[in-house]
Amino acid sequence: MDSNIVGVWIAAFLTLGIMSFLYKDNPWYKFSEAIFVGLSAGYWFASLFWQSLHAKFWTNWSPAVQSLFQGQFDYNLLYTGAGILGLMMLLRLVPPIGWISRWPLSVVVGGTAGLYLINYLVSNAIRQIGSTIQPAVTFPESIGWVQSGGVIIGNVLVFAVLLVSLGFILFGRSSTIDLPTPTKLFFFLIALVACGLGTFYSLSMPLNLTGLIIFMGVFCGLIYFFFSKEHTGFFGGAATVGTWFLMVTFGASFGYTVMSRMSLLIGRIDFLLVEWLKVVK
Amino acid sequence: MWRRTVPIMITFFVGTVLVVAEFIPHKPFGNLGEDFSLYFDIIAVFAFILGGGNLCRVHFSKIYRGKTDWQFSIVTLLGFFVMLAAGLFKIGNPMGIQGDVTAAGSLFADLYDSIFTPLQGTMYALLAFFVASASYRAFRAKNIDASILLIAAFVILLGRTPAPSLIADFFAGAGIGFMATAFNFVPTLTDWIMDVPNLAGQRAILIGIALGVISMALRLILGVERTYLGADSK
Amino acid sequence: MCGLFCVWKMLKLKVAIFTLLFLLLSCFSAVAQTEEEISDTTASEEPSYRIPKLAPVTNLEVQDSPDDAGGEIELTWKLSADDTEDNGLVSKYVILRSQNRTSDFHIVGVANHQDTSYIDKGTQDGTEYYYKVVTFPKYEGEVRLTREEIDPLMDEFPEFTELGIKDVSMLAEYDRNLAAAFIDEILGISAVAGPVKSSAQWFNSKDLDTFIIGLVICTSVVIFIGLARGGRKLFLRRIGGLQAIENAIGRATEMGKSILFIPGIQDMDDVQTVAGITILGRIAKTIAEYDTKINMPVSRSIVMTTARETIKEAYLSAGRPDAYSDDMVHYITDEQFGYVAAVDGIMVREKPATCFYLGAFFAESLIMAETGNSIGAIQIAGTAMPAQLPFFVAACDYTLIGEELFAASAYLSGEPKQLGSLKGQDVGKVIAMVFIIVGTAFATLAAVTGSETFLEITNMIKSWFSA
Amino acid sequence: MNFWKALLAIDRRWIFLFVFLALAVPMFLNVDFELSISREVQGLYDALDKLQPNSKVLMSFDYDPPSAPELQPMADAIMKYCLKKRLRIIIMGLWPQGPIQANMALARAFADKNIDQSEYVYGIHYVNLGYQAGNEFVIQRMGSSFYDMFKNDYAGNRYEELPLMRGIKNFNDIDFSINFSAGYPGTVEWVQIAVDRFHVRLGAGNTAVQAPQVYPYYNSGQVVGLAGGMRGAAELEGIFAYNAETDVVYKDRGTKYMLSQTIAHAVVMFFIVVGNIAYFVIGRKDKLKTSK
Repeated sequence: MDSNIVGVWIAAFLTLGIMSFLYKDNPWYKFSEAIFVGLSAGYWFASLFWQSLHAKFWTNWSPAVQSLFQGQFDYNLLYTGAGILGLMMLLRLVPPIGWISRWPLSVVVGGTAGLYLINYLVSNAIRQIGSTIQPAVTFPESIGWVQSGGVIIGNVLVFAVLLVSLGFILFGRSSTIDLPTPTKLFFFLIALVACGLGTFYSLSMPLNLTGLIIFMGVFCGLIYFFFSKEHTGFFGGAATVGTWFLMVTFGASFGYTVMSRMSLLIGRIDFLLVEWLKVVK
Repeated sequence: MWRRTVPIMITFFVGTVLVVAEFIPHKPFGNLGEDFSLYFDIIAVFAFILGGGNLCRVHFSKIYRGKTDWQFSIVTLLGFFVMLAAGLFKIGNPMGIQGDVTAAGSLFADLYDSIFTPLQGTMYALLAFFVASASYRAFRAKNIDASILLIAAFVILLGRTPAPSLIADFFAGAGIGFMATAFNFVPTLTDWIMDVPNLAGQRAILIGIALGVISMALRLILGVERTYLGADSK
Repeated sequence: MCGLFCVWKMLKLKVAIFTLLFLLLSCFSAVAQTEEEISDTTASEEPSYRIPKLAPVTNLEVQDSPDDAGGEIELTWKLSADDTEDNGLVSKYVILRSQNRTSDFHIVGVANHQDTSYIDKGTQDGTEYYYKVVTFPKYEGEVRLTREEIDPLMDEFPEFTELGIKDVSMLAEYDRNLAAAFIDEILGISAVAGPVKSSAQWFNSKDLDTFIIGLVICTSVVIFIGLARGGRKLFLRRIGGLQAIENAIGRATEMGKSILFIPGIQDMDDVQTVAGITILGRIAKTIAEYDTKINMPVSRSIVMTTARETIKEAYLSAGRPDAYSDDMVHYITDEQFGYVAAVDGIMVREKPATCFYLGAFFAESLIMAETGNSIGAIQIAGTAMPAQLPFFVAACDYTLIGEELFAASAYLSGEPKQLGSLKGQDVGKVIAMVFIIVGTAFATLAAVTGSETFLEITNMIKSWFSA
Repeated sequence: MNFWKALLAIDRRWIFLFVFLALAVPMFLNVDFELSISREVQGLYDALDKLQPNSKVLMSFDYDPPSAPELQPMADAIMKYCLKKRLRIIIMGLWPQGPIQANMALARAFADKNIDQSEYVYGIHYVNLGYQAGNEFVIQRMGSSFYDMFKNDYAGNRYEELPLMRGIKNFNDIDFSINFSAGYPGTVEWVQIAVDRFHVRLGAGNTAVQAPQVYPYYNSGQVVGLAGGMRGAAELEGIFAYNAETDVVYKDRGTKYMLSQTIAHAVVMFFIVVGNIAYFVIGRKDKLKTSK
């Protein structure tokens, strides 16, 4: 029990030490930082030693070596390779042959490159392309009031985004589309009427345009990342729309995160008030 | 040759084999990815001796030369060696040297719980403050991009709390129906932003990243990119 | 005309026959029902529970799992007639396996009701196996056995660990000889299927689509690298953040302050760290030329050694090997937040003029970027961690977003081969866009017109991208 | 210096102070909320609700204490529900601290008066397999054999001595799996390997940071249900407590913390609004100046 109380006081002392950094750098923080760095380095090494070197290397490798002496080949003997590579890494401490450490490094980098190539191809590229392929427009048979309200708002937003994007592409500062202004206006008017009709239609009939906007976002976003072409003309307009989508993404993710960041601090304040000071039940 | 060509050949060989292995279920290719990860973990433990050695060297020299704040270097080294000893020798472990290194009751676990955890948690919790100061500074309607960032963030911030329904109730009570309806839509709008434009943006980023990774990986495998190998001469 | 009449007549005859059959069947079922009722009443008098016998599964087929590393056999079947979507009588299917056709069947697994397939992942390659599937009923009675009673039973019949307390209770109520329940045909037992052997394959044919798509993208990258190497001039636009890198280094030089470089908190087995290190190689060269100080705290030992090599090389090629020192790169700790605590300390004490964050970042991104901001440093970030991008965008002066991080080192190198790979990347983007456009177009057409053909085309395209 | 300019250049330490107060002061209060249950959380509930008793549920605790304020309430709510529903629970962790968090959730569940601890036997009704290093490769290996990855459980019992585990070879024997994730390795890896390769049905509890990344997977059906952040936790507590065959609607930590969180949120929003007002006021003044 007593040791527990001591533990809580130590924890509180260090918690406040780190928090004091918010005011300014000070010895209390420096102390907390110093102990954190040292302790955690020790923690990681000890954990790695037991959980990787011992549990994964030694326990597999040493029986394999023993059975080799008895004349049997064990698949685990291949761990010898890992051990050798690890030792090669350490040759860095012997400057004349330090360059040998590049070999294990090449294994690491080569393996990383190979694995990431495949994993990102499958999980990020192929799968994301696949799930983007969906109807731009759907006509849901029936939807509830709130949901349809959401869809209508969504549609109006879609139309608004479409119009603004088009306007930007046609008249924006970076636009270099070479058309006479009346022609541009004509196109814009057509779009305006179409969007108006669409809005009107979506009021009377369920019409789901989420597919369209996802398509637009992915498409314009990809154009933004395009390296081979200057961002001018139609391309520039699309890239700009792409940045807007990225901005929405960043804004949304940021906003979504604020909450969890607050909860981290709630955890610490909870500790200070409930466990340490015991002023709140 | 041994210093430069061989490493490049190794990279090429390992990279290619791992890519190809993905398509071969047959032994020993099927598990090659995992095996690589195991290999890496083991190499990393050996490499730690370099890192840990560097840590000690830096702090010892700080103390030796009496640089500013050398006192704190003592604390760092003390923390490092105490934790290392507690972990490597499993001091106070209820099951002795056979027990799990993190077993409850050991000195290692006690140090972890009373020192490591609060430090880690508090450092992480500082984000609550920084996220507030960052949003105060960054979310200003300076231009179109910043305004979009601001609006999206603000709507999500609002929609993630029960506030909209409370405000809607207030407006409904005050008899301003359309405002009540508007605020009732905020959660729907939040979901819409998360599900539609956010999703689209994420996808564009993900696809872009994938292509970037593929091209980077190929540059590494083919030896076009060899910066990481360092100097040609000694 | 006559032909039509004949058909009409025949149809009529068929209808008549079917009606007759139907009537007959309903009579039978009525009789069957009364019988069941009688048996039910007798059952209630007897202490032992009567397990309802359910229709077995049909069309049981077994085959070696395709595209695997061996050790797997795939079973498929048609649902038992008693297994209906709602209120079905079946609770699960028990899979039995043996090495001979007639006896020695043991439980190898359990599939849920409504499942029509199971993969037995415990087979020995090359051994012949026979399978049957037992339809297992729901138990509506009381669970009389306790865990203490069941445990010895399970020791006796280890296979029953697959079954829950309820199931074993039911079998136990019927007969203490549990294993007999599976042999005595009390339960609906399917026909035996087999023999079948498992084996490993050399190519995963399911991944063929992935293979082809990957091959196309990789080939285009390789082709463009080749073209560029051959001296073809390739146009690439400038990325905003890259000019900023140069300026930021210049600024640090003017102010006589140091540059802080953070390569993320992951090890070299993350390709983002590798990307960060390659950018470091280019930046370090400029730094060496300007004779600015660089400070690089790292959180991984392998990153430390790699970064040292990289910087050393940069100083060499800038012609200033004497200015290099190993102390430029120093290890702190593997621990994420311990590292951040130290980096924050370095920032407020050394006040670097420029901070680079290039690599894989997690929650620490904003802690560092905000501290960096408070000391007035120019900050340039780059990461492919989608979750951290918003924070860097908010707190840093420039951010290389996702793909740009990987492209940056190629850009900065200025080598034609490296730039060529970026072109290849763009080909990948074009491919992605084309498929998205075509796929969306067909999907939309399918949705608007309701046409089956369009739907099929859409599904086909989607299937290529469903690896 | 005028008021608005001072406001724009406000020392960020003032913001820090406000945030701290906003979080700390409501801790002393006690207020109830009513929350609408989102689609994702409902999906998680439905998936668990459909399971037969004795179904095997795999819970992976992939987080550590810093993320506990968000994820622990979720784990608590789901743990209680699963025990009440008499599902078999298999616990594991890809993060070293995960299994310890799991034991906390178990302890809290057994402290509930509706759950009689004597009815549940370790090894039969629930098992804690402990932590296994290796990130996504652990998942990969579990696809062929759980035993390969977990020769012993957290307490050191051998795998084959655990009656619950005797019948479990790999993901085929798992009816549902839930992953509480605070980062890497976490839900993304579970989706990429367990769902995509081994067809596991997966539900996830995520920190608010993780949630946006998991959304695409939810939309493509790779994740059947999802709870994100403190609000997700509060929703989970609400829906699981309400539906768990007891009439008690209990307000637990997740719901209690939400108040603090909401007010801190309001402070952040207040500063954003004030910052923008100040920006515009000054912007206009500057324009007026230049026009003169």
